[in-house]
Amino acid sequence: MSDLPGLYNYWVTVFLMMAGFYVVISQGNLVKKLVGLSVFQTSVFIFYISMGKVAGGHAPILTEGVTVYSNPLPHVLILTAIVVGVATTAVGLALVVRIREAYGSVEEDDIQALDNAADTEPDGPADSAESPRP
Amino acid sequence: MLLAFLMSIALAVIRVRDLFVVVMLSSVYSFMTATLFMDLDAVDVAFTEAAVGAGVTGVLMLSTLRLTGRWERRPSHGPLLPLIVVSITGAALIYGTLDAPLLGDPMAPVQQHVAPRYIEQGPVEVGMPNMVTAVLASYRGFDTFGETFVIFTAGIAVLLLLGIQEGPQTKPGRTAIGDQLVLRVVVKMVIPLILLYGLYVQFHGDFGAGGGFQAGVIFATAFVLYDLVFGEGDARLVAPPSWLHRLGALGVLIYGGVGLYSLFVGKPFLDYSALSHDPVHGQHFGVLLVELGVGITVFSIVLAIFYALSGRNKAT
Amino acid sequence: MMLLLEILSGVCLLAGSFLCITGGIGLLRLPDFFSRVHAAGLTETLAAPLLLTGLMLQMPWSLELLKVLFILILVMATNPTASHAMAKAALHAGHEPKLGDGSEQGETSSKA
Amino acid sequence: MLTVAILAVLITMVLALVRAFSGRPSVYDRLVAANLCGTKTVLLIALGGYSLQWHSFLDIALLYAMVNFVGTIAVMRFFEYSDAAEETDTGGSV
Repeated sequence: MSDLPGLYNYWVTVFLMMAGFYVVISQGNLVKKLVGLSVFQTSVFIFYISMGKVAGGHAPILTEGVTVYSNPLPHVLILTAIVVGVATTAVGLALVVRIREAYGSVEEDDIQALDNAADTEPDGPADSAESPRP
Repeated sequence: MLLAFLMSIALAVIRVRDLFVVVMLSSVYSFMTATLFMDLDAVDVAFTEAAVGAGVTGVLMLSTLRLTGRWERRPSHGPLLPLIVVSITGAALIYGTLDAPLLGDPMAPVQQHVAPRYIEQGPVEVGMPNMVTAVLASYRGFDTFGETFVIFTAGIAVLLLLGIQEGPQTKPGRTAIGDQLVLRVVVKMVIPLILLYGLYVQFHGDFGAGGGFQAGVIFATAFVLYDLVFGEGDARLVAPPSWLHRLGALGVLIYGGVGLYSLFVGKPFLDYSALSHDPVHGQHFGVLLVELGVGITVFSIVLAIFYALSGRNKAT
Repeated sequence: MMLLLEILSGVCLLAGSFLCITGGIGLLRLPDFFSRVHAAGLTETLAAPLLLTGLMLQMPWSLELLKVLFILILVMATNPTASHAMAKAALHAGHEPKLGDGSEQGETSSKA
Repeated sequence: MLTVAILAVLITMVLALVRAFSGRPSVYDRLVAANLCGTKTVLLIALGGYSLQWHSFLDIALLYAMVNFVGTIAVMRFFEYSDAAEETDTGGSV
């Protein structure tokens, strides 16, 4: 499938990127935002890797009888980016856990409402007893 | 075909509100991505994506969900405004791609600049068949050092945020899943295989796909599996958190120490030719050490993050 | 000899493909969770080794062959375990298997 | 023959994905479907890699088989946790 020439790979990348972006800006749940962020991240990875592809090329591992290799540089960048990505995601998750403990919710709206309430009355917010969706 | 799968999974991720399902779908998604990477010749990247995206990220997200709750509320505002923003951005980006080089074009600007040197000289200068490892550890050793450090910092940040839980917090084997005899036996059988495979990946990285990043993640996966099935207490006895923190620092130290050694000998920082009389031999040795450092760091940091997330009790 | 190998591998691959699709259809069409697990788990456990054996019969003798063997063993060990554990977990979580008492009762899979 | 097998695997993946998306009636169905999808990916890589001459595809397939197992176990374990949690503190704010 990668033998077809064209730009469709980039278009799919853009689609995925926008899907992740949409999740990040439209959804209120912080964990879901992180999932959206990782979808976004993955689209960037796909973009880099598609740029490094050479038609008819082989994986950049020296093999006998192969002269055309794909570009190893994007691979290196993305390889480290993936692992760094998981580390940063973990930091995000830790922040979410702390937010959950401090505010009792991981929904953006609740957090904002609690912040506003805290601004008006300094006693601090009461428990935001939002019953979970069944 | 794969791209269609990817798109549909992305759509489903947007729609579904059960966050558990979202995480499951995203791990299927990352399997697909990894297959796509295989198809685009990026063997090492596929390796990393499979180990990280499907394994570790999923497990970390699940242990967060355990703490934060499973259901997402319906967003309070309508989807129209974000949709407009997204479509405008997407249209702009697609317009931008129209000038981009075609997929697989060997004359594209990306292929012209540095890559040919790596491809032609890499195997000669560094002396290992896997160019990705050569570029990763030798030519771009500084970058990789920085990235190892980022991982280390991220681990420290998570530990600062969540606190260090010393010792077992829960009784071993309290989950119902741990009572399943078949599962316990098979897991006991599989874990040595995973560890062995991790070692293979670590030291075979010069010749085939693999390297320190992947091996560290695979090692951590084995311990995570042990923890999942046998309960938190048991895994913590095998790999105590305090050791992990020291190991994480040790990995970075090994990497930095290699660089400093070459500095002492009178060569530039991280110039592995200093390690031996024969430059190629020295390169080989240096890459091996550096990958070892990276592997140790990644393993211990990933496992420490997992402990920190999973050991925390649910807030009331 | 080569012809024999070809035929054998072809048979393995075809049987594997058949089982594979059967499992997929079963997963989609069967009425309750436990029968779906059985469809997925059983066919998968036979289809994967068949396909891999077919592949092994085609490959030249090398280290790669041993790796396929390794995958085969791993798949055969983990797959039934995962199915078993899933079924047990579902039972634990309160899913009741739909017992056949002659009449077609309860929901059928609405997905066509 | 390999092509037939690859096509069969792809079709099965589509079927499994449909089940995973519809996800009726329970999450366990999705879990089975996701597991099936993972195994099919292993097969796809093994078969496709051989026919397309990818480099060191078997390492990847092996890794997939392991990670798939771990992922399934993880999801199951956390399902269990969440059920237990919902039983004990249903009144808590989640």
